[in-house]
Amino acid sequence: MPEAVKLNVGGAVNAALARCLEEMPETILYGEDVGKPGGVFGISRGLQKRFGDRVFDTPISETAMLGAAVGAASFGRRPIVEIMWIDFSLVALDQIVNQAANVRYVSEGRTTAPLTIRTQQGNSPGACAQHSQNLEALLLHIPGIRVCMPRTGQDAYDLVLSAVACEDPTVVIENRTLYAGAKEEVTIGGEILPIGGHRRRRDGDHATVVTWGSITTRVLDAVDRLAADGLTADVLEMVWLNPFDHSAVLESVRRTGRLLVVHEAARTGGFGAEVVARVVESGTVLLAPPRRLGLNDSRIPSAPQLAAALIPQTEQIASELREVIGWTHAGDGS
Amino acid sequence: MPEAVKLNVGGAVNAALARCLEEMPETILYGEDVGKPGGVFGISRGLQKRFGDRVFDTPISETAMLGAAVGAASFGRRPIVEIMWIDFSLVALDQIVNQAANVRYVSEGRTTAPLTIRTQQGNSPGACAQHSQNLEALLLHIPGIRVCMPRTGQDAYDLVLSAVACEDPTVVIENRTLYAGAKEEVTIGGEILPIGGHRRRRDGDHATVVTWGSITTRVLDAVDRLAADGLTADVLEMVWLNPFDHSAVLESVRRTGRLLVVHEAARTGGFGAEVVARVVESGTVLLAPPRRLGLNDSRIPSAPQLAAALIPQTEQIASELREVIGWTHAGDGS
Amino acid sequence: MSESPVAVNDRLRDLHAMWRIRALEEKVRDLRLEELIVGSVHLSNGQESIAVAACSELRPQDALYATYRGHGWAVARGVPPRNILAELLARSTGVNGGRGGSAHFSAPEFGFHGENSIVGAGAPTAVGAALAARYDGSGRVAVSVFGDGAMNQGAVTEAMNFAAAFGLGVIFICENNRYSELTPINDMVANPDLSQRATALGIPAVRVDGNDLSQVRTAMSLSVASAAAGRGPSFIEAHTQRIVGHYIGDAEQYRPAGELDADMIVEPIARLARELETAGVGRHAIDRCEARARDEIERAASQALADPLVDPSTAKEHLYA
Amino acid sequence: MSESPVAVNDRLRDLHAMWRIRALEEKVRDLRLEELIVGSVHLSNGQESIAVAACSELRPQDALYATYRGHGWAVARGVPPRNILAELLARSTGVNGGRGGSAHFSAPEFGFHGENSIVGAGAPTAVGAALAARYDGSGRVAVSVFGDGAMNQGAVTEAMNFAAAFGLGVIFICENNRYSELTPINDMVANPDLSQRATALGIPAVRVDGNDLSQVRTAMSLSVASAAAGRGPSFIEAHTQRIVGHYIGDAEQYRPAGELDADMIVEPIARLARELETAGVGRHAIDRCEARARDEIERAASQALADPLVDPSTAKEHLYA
Ligand SMILES: Cc1ncc(C[n+]2csc(CCOP(=O)(O)OP(=O)(O)O)c2C)c(N)n1
Ligand SMILES: Cc1ncc(C[n+]2csc(CCOP(=O)(O)OP(=O)(O)O)c2C)c(N)n1
Ligand SMILES: [Mg+2]
Ligand SMILES: [Mg+2]
Repeated sequence: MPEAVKLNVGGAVNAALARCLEEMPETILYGEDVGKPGGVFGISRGLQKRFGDRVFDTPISETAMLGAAVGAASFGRRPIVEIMWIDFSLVALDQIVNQAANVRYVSEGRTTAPLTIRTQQGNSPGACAQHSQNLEALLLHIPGIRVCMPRTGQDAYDLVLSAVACEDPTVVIENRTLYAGAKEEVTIGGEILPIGGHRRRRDGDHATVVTWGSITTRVLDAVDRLAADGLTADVLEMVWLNPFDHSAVLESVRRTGRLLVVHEAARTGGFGAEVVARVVESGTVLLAPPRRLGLNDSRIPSAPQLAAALIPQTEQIASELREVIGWTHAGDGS
Repeated sequence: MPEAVKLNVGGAVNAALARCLEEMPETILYGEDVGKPGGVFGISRGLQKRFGDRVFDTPISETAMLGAAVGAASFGRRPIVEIMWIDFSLVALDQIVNQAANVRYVSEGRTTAPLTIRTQQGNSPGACAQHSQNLEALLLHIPGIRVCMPRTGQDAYDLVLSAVACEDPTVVIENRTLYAGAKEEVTIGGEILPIGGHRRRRDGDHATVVTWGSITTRVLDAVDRLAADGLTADVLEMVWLNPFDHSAVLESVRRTGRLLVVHEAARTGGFGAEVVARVVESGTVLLAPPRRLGLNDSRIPSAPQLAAALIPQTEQIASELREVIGWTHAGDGS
Repeated sequence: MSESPVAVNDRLRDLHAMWRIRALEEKVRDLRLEELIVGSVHLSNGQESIAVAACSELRPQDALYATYRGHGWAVARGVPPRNILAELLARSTGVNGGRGGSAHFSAPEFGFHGENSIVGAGAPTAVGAALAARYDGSGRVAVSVFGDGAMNQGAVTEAMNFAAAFGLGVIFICENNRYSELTPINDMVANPDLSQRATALGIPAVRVDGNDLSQVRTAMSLSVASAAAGRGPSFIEAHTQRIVGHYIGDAEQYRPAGELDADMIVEPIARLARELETAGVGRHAIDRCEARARDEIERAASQALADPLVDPSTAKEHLYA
Repeated sequence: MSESPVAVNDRLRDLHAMWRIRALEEKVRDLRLEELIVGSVHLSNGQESIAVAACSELRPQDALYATYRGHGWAVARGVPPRNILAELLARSTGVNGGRGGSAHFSAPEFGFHGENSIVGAGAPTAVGAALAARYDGSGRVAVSVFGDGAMNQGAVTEAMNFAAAFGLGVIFICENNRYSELTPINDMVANPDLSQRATALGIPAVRVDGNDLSQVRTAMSLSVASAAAGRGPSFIEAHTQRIVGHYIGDAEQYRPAGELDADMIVEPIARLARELETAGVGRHAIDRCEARARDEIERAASQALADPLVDPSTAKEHLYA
């Protein structure tokens, strides 16, 4: 039975993992420092004590960890693997792309890989270039892999459960800057939702803002600033990136006629391009050219003020949104 | 002094490598089976004999190969590394993204990595899912890495030289189905071109087709079929993907008002989305919604007829182009 | 005739088992040359003894992971030749309906959990099958097969250490055929004894003559018993030779003069036939092993060729659940 | 007093060299706690002897590659503390103008070719520096430093084999501080003797007490001589202890009771100070090593804090040539 409790995001993930381990006896949970120490972010705290050897530490061997998940999943386990930083997945991407994503298709459905990779990404002040990247676009180009990105405590809880329950290999991309935030009310113990869908965070008339991940908070701040001037926008937080709810985006853009996509990942080749492409391919008539905001195509410097100059900030999002709303197609009769 | 010789694509790459080794004493060339056997595709045939220990075989250790290139490049060598299939780069992507792409930026220019990775990609009949992917979009989302994709013998020759001469880490993505094609006239020994630019393969009025890689051949066939009906299109083959000549695309689309992007890589999250997004962001008024064609978002099956059902074929490209040209914005006054 | 009839029969059975693989591989080569099969195929001619001996020690619940050079392992595991050939011929009766192909097919219902065309990448997956056994009470033993060259791929060390650290029941079989594609392994390592790498990770390791079925069997039977009893992983380096090219069309210029001739004498089918003859077994009985195998494969190929081609309209199926 | 004055002076110099690192690390911790430095920092307190002894055997042309726990190695290599601190403080005088930060800075002009925050990833790069030496006649020796945990990352095995196969002049130094972040290495391997992995690859390997400067020096001097003479790679497993958390804020609950107390006795600064006292060296001379180091670091920190912050308008520079 559903119950409302006060949890921060880290606590919500912990609660979701505990429920998975409790209700799905086939789950196993592992990763570097995940077992005895309870994770470098404390996300799996207490779980090894409670669930014994279904929760364990691993060597620093991401390839072995992920490959083992593929193998164990094909034999009825439901592995939940923590990759501490998404940047580290690059030492083992083969196991995600060439192995996990392939098995079901290539075996004509005889072998499946219902595994979940929990990882986290993004910049935090002072983090180095190798601990700062937003790499969801790499995974979103790989058919066969599901991807979601929770931000709130409730979504963190719900999405982990949906991911683990899902029969496809699924990557849950969290964000370490959110784990230790303020506690919010989170309903736990409710129904496990199917994968997919989005969250409408604001309703508005003048534009549609599509976003995902922790930068959504800045987007909401930016949109709220514009409200003072009577400008309002739909804000769609795409908690599921694969499957991606393109129809929700289309429905909104058809109404507002204007589109801004914001992500923390590098702008060029980011998934924002796909969102824009789908909208314009649909033939939806836009009142202004769509825009994208993302990392200003750079490696990520450690100095916080340098990183801040490259990653979209609230003010920049607000001014970009103002421009999208203020713009009218010159020479466009419509 | 420039000289015209008859070479197939493989021969053209071989000639380019020979010239690099000849004229740039700091180049070294290595990879699995690259030295003594001259490469599994014969691309480096004869080079070890000619250049001695500057050309050598390596263990099956892509991570070590690429890492060694980063280190050697920072000490004045100019490594040219062959990664036999781009699919295999996924066991070592860390060395490309977290190492090679980072060093210059993170060191404030003190350390550089002028290395070249030669690889090849794409499906060929009967190839398995792990030997068929087109992964350029992954690299094109990574700031700090240059990427090009030759198709003709002349481009294969020229681009390898430009890549090796370039001071940035550069990935040359070739295609094994082209290596052993018919010999064409290739001018060798000419000036080494700077990186960047595109090739205009057809001139037309009714649409712009942007494409890259071996599928360009199908695009050209498709466009030529339409010519019978009096429909013509600009075909821009983007031999350089980073830097990408967006302004050439814009200039053409401004004239034709219609855009089709074709690549062999998966459609969703492919670089076609970026091309489309840039065009529409520019405010260019299109007469029809832009379109993209790519792999129909799937893993790649070995059976040739299954693969052919997923990868754009000439007929499909032609009909898509017809639709782009035939379409007019309903309810659009312009 | 010094051997017991039972022993002779067992050895004839082995010879037949090896011939089934050899006949299949030769058929694959023919079909490839006729372009009825397209794309790259990697044959295991000369290495049959390892697959036959190793699989003879496995139980149905055990899970085997091979490489792209895996046709022989599939046959040894009991996958019907017709369905293997159908897979290579892109028929709907193929073990994976043509999606896997020569280099990446699987037949889990026979304990054949797949080829893998990324060198070394199957080792971690096999570790996962053993990891699952820790929880499911199956007593499953996982077998990871790879080549000498794969030892230099980081994934293999990671997998071996992972299995060693947790005492998982994985048997790592390194088929050392002296070459990685076109390059001699001894040029790519400083220490040619690859088994020492396993030892250093705390894994019991042996080197055996892979052409000697009994050596492989002994090593396997100890390894299976040990893994099934929860005593952790083992490593078997089996020396062998591939008596065909790495791929069809391989000019094999890397071979020193005389090497192939020497290999043809020690390769396991020639060797076992010679041993049987020495033991007094009649030529007819020996030849029948080949003939029966060739017959079976011929029939399998005819069936597979008569089977319907896979239907392109199904191309999008099975990507997601 | 049994030691010669020269020997005593050398040891006081070592003590001072270690104190320079310790003082820097303690300053970094203070600045981090004051939030003048932001983000994750990894200190090397307790491990200073390895860096000091190893670097004392290196020549200017040699290339050292460290991990995120690399401040001490940078200091030992001669990188000025002011520029290190400025880097961590995001000042324009930082060795990389703030782009590298605590965990990923480099100062190639001092032979310090960078930290690396991907576990194991620096080893292949170091191999490349040695590979370059094969052609440039520099006699350069490359040094790759990593932790015990990094041994389980495939990149390290690949790098070691690559160096071994080609006889490249790389010295692999494994700082075995018993933990990988919060997890004991001995829980993550079946064979705790990590050096055997190098031996198995054909690399001469030794295990030394990393707290003993002379053991490290001897191993290094042999390794440098061997590499410089073209005799290939070496491996040194140096046992050590980190007497602070993995990161600042690490609650260190993974430590067994009493471990840290024991470590505080054997850690190299306490140990050398004690040895010097036993050898009859006066307390004043010993204390002066610390005082001088702290003075220098205080001055360096003041300077760095007074240096201008990096200019955000330069954020896009240096991505491409
Ligand atoms: C990661 C990766 N790198 C390279 C290749 C190309 N490749 C295919 S087979 C092979 C040689 C493997 O040699 P070995 O492990 O000895 O196995 P064998 O082919 O001799 O059975 C190589 C390099 C690959 N498939 N995957
Ligand atoms: C590929 C990769 N995986 C995981 C991490 C996270 N991580 C950072 S330090 C560390 C522990 C490393 O332990 P060890 O090699 O013993 O070095 P130490 O920190 O003890 O110096 C881990 C797991 C990483 N940075 N890179
Ligand atoms: Mg081999
Ligand atoms: Mg350690």
